[in-house]
Amino acid sequence: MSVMNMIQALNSAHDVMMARDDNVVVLGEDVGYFGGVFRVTEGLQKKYGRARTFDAPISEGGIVAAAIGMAAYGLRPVAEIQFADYIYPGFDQIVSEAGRMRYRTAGEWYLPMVIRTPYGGGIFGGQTHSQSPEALFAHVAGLKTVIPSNPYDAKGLLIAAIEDDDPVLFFEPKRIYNGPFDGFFDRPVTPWAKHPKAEVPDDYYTVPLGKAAVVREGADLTVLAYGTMVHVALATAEANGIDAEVIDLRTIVPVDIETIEQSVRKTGRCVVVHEATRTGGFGAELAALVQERCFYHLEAPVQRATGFDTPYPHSLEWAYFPGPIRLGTAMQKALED
Amino acid sequence: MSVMNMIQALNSAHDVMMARDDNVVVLGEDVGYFGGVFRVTEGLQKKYGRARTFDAPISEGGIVAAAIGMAAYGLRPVAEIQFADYIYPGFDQIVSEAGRMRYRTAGEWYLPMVIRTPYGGGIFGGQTHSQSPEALFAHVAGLKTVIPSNPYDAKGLLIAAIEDDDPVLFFEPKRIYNGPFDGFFDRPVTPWAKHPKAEVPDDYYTVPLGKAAVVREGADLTVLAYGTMVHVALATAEANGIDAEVIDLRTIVPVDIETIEQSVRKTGRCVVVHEATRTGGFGAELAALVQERCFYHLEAPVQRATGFDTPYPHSLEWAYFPGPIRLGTAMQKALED
Amino acid sequence: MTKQPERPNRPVLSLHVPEPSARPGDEVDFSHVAIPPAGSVPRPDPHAPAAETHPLATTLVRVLDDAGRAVGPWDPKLDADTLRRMLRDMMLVRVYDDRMYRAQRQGKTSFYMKSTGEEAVAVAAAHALDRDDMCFPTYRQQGLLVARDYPLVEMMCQIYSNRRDKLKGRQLPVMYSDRAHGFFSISGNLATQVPQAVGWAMASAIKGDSRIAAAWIGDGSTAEGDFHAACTFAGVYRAPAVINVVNNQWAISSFSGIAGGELTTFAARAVGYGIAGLRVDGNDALAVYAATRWAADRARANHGPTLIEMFTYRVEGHSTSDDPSVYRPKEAGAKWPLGDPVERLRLHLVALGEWDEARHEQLAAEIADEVRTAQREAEKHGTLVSSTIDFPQDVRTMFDDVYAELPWHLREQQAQMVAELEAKRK
Amino acid sequence: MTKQPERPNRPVLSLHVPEPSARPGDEVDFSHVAIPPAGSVPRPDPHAPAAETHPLATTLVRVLDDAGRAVGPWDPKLDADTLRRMLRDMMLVRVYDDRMYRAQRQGKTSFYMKSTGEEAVAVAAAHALDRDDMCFPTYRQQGLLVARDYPLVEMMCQIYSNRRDKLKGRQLPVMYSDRAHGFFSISGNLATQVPQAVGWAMASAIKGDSRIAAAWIGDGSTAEGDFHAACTFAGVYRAPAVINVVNNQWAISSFSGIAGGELTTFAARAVGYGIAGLRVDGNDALAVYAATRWAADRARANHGPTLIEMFTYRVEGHSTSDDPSVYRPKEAGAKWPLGDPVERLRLHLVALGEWDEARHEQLAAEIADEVRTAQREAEKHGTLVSSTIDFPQDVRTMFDDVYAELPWHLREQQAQMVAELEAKRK
Ligand SMILES: Cc1ncc(C[n+]2csc(CCOP(=O)(O)OP(=O)(O)O)c2C)c(N)n1
Ligand SMILES: Cc1ncc(C[n+]2csc(CCOP(=O)(O)OP(=O)(O)O)c2C)c(N)n1
Ligand SMILES: [Mg+2]
Ligand SMILES: [Mg+2]
Repeated sequence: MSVMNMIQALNSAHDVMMARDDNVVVLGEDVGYFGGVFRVTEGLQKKYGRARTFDAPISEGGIVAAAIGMAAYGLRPVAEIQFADYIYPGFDQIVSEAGRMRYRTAGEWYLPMVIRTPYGGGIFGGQTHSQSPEALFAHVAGLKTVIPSNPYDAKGLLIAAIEDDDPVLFFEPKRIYNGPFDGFFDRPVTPWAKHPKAEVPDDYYTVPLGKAAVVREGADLTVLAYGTMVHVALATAEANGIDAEVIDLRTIVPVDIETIEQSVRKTGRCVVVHEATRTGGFGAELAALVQERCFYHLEAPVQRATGFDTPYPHSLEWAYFPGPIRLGTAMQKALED
Repeated sequence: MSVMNMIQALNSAHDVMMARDDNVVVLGEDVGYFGGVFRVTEGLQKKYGRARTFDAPISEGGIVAAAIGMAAYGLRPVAEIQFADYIYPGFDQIVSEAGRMRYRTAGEWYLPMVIRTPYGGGIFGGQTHSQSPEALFAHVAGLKTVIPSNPYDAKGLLIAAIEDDDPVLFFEPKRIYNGPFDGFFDRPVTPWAKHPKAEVPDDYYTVPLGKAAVVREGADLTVLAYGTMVHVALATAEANGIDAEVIDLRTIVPVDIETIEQSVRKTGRCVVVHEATRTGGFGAELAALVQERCFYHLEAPVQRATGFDTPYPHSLEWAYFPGPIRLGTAMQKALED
Repeated sequence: MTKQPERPNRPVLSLHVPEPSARPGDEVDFSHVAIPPAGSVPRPDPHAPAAETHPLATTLVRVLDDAGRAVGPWDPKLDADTLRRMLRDMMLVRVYDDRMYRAQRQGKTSFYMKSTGEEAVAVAAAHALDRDDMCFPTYRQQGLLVARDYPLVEMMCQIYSNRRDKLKGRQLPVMYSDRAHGFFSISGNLATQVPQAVGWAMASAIKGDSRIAAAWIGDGSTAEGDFHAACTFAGVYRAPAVINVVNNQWAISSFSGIAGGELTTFAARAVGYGIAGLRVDGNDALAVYAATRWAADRARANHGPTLIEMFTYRVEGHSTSDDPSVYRPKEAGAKWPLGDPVERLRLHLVALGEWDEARHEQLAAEIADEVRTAQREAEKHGTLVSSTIDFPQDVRTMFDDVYAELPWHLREQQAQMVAELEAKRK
Repeated sequence: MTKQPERPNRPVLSLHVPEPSARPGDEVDFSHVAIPPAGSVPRPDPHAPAAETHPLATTLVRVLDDAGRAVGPWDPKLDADTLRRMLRDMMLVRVYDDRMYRAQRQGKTSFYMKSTGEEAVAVAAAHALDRDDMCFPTYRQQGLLVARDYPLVEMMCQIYSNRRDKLKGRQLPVMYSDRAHGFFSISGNLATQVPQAVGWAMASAIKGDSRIAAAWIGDGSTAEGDFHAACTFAGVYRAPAVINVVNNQWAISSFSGIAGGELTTFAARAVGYGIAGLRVDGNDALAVYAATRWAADRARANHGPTLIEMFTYRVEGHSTSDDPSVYRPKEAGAKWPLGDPVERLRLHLVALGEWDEARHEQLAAEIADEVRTAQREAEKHGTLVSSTIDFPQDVRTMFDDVYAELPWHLREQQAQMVAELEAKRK
């Protein structure tokens, strides 16, 4: 056991898996000697050699395609896309190729590969260092999409993703790399060290894909969250004295429908929250699922607290970000209606 | 007035606009001398010259980027992507650039451009000639997304899209290029000539973006549809003797929320239908919106009838396609629940 | 649009849009095609620096002369058995193409694509590569499968999407996949396979394996960003890969000028990346063989990738959905000055004294028979028409292989579909 | 993974991963950099076929020699006023960079990127282009704005995302945009601007205009598919465009070998596309000017695009988020053998007798003053810190310009946000 922040936990996941399985290789822009712009791959090249951790040309399409070829060969590549905002040049390879290879070959070729990428706002990164494009991948059959919210899960989920035999999109909420952020941007931030989920085993363990975690039990309302928003949800519930059940989805495809249904059946009210733009976000799918499956338990419409339908603005970040006021309002609405 | 199928109507829209405005130019793979693989641009090169209608290299990214540059210059480019399944190499330019240019320049640059592309299944096109990726664009702020369902609307909407000062994704349901298809694949298909919406004015007119059409009035149930599914919805209502109100959305972003709300408030029941895969499809957004805004009028959960969450299979097309049985079941469910 | 500023001293610009040398109604015109004599092009050492190959990127490696003799330094000096086998494979591909094309016309399947005139590009390459090198083809390299003895019946069952189709009817006809024959799944999305091939080759290098990857891409498709990624990654990491640009001069209705072919050759792209590049007469099976072998040897020696332009001509339409007479003269295919690869190899064997009219006819008859038999066998398992009506594939398989395991939502959707089919049967 | 087959006769492959010549702790090593003497490279006619430029793609166009003399056929023979103006612009850029870098360090904004050592690449190009040619820059061509007299205060207000920022605080600092100064909106997404520039140039040609487009892209970013699209489209349609690859030899922590720079030059990409290509000493303002002018003349004459590699060195870190001493020797920037562009131009003016120590110091003082005054003025309108706290931009503008008109859902969201801010104030 060590106390780790998310970067350290993710680094440890790489390290553990590269030591266990020499088919695990790491590629991406600046991931080699430098160890990645967020230092998630630090030390790996030194330890495992240049042929197993190396810098890639600035071509997200090429990075994903090369990873596909490597996975088809039999390796387990872990590709880093430097920011999720830059994943789109690789979109065709992810959607048309990675997502469909097993299906179109009737299982003859499959692709055990992970695409890791920091996502989300809260760091004054402006339009191109703040986006949350997870919904674009959730719509594509054949892909799994995972989003951790703390160091313990980050390591365990990443190991599970590397061991998974299907392509996994692994979105890392960069705002909470160094400490949980609860959305109160004007208060000091606590480091991970003070959080129980920063206690991370040094060795191998997994957190299973497709399983949500109930991170706060409550009776009045269910909040469905992932990534940074898990912390915002917890803080908002506290701040507003709401007896909310907060569910950290951890995997959005396949989503843990049982845990969701169980909770909403109990509380009868539901709020979904994400940073991504509202229209067509994953919150729409969650709201659709909840009303389809728990309609007669619902006492109020499912509310969505989300990023606005604009590009991510730089200086107006705190007016844009779905923080405690936006989520609190949605929770109140779900309770009052 | 002439009787036109959708191809002719779309061709006529190009013709009318190229004649009216010499800033309108057309580019895309095979659109020039040949007139496009579906012949939508037939005759335009001959009439308006090679500098205004020309073949493009097989680079959807380049096609979109060139169109962006042209639109920034002041032209009104209409770019054809040969099949919607091939739009992904242009995804970054569409999402990161076209969708954000007006915003990131505070209006200094804006992009009057249209990206036309045939989409949808029903033609035994297999995985890469059948997809319906509209939801991926609906999630992106700054883009408009339009989908016609008949020749009259196709021409009027395309003209409106060309005149619009924002980038418009224009998805053409290729299954109904030559005649309306109601989903009964084992019955003979009627040509457009027998359909009232095949009466198309030869000259300029527009169908406004952002306005839905109530194509069938009904009291018991609201069906939200677009593209080919409009015809499937009408046929399914008839076949099942359901007094359904069928709404042809025509534009999915911005969606005509008033028409939707009005109808659902009246009927108290709602089914959404699309060909795209279910999870994270635009149907999720519609279901989320309807339950948010009409919750207390809803007598049953909003049902979704959609493509399955698999890649589009070639020979099993008619088991995959959301036809009258799938939609009929959803309608029954919405009525019974 | 803002008005253009007045700039009286400046010349007026105009857009250049490339046009092919002849359109329907025009005389076929191949006068712009420069054809150096067979045997005239030097052969660098496969271990030479890439730059030594660059003069070869703008000429044409040719081995077979007009009399059917193999001449010059690129002559691979193959034994007669190999030559006869290559001839047989090419002839078989052509017959197979004809039969399947006809099957589509008969409504037995939805789609077909021929490789007429381009048989050497695939067949000779397959013979030059090791049997376990991995091929990343496009839809016009059926010759690879034939040369590697993939059963015809399997190929046809894929074309028919029938009960025996190993791809479970999921893929458009011609989108074969067979791992055991080193034939990577064909994608409908152009160019995607090329950087994948490079990734596969990188993996082979990472693991200290000795197998290499070979990829094929059409002239038109080189415009995709994926082609650039492939060349960049292959060069940077010296990936053991052979990247073949099959320049058949057309991309559906667009001639190669629309992909940049007016400006330079496709092999010249290699110069831009600083990797080895060769331009080869793709209708000359010996030249294709020799160049492929050269590139494979180079890759195996850790000298990295080679880009080979296989210069050929698409004799027929793009696919069953295409009618080329709408955009080029009808006789274009027949008049291609570099001839027919099957005929040229036959002539060579005859010139060697290793072949004659009688043996040729016998082989043709055997092949016709083999294909006919295979077709009969394949059709026993159904064709697309019948598949469509009674869903002979177990439709529940539609949900398999999306993931390794069926998640809850696919399980639910599967049940929903089964219920629908039951409703339909009633 | 399936076990590798036994292949005893085959050599073992290995992956090559490029490494720079020196890492932290190593001696700086630029011995691999070939530097031909100034004036030694011929100058083809701008109307010559592209191929005539290709030998220039692997050498280096240089005008200024070590003594500060302008020599050889590329000497643009500029008058002293222009030279002094270019010197002033470059000096101003450097001072501006220093101030804004410091402002970021002082917490007045979130981010900054310097162009130290690369000032000539932007400034000299701006002087060689017509004032109404359209520039499609990356984030390191602030020199274009300075050379075109864009107000410093405007630039700074963008850096501060303050009340006066014309981009309404929406863009990351340095992502300027100004249509009136022919400066296209900078994108955070690398390489996207290059094919857009080509599209703009095509539009200019379509309309019979005479304006051309110029684009800039980093060495690392050439690996993106967009770069390939740009070169392909530009070549095919002979677009009047100048594509500048600014090879400063680093892409964050990755040296240019990771983008293919070990294999050949970036200018050599032009050979692959069959378009004109030049490789230029980017620290030599006269060479930059001359090459840009040559390419512009060529484009205006409808001869199509030119790819110019501006060979330079990124003297400082990638951005305020970067510490280059982690991945390269600290002294690398100072030891770049092609020197400092400002110093070289200064020396040239002195050599011409058109400049001296006193004037230089006076100019430096004036510039320092101008920048300081502008900064004081800009800060009156706020800095990012203060913006963050009291949202001085009218926050409702957040919803403007997503579309030409506000659709219902954005109107609702706007109202929601206003309500939130009211709640927050309470
Ligand atoms: C990404 C993508 N864009 C467009 C298409 C449609 N398309 C299919 S084949 C083809 C032409 C390809 O030409 P070429 O690469 O020269 O190959 P050839 O058919 O000549 O063998 C096109 C445009 C596609 N399949 N994929
Ligand atoms: C599509 C995309 N991928 C990755 C990044 C992250 N990124 C920003 S700058 C940079 C390095 C660019 O290097 P180069 O093109 O050489 O330009 P330079 O910074 O040297 O001027 C990277 C990888 C990005 N902005 N966009
Ligand atoms: Mg071709
Ligand atoms: Mg650089």
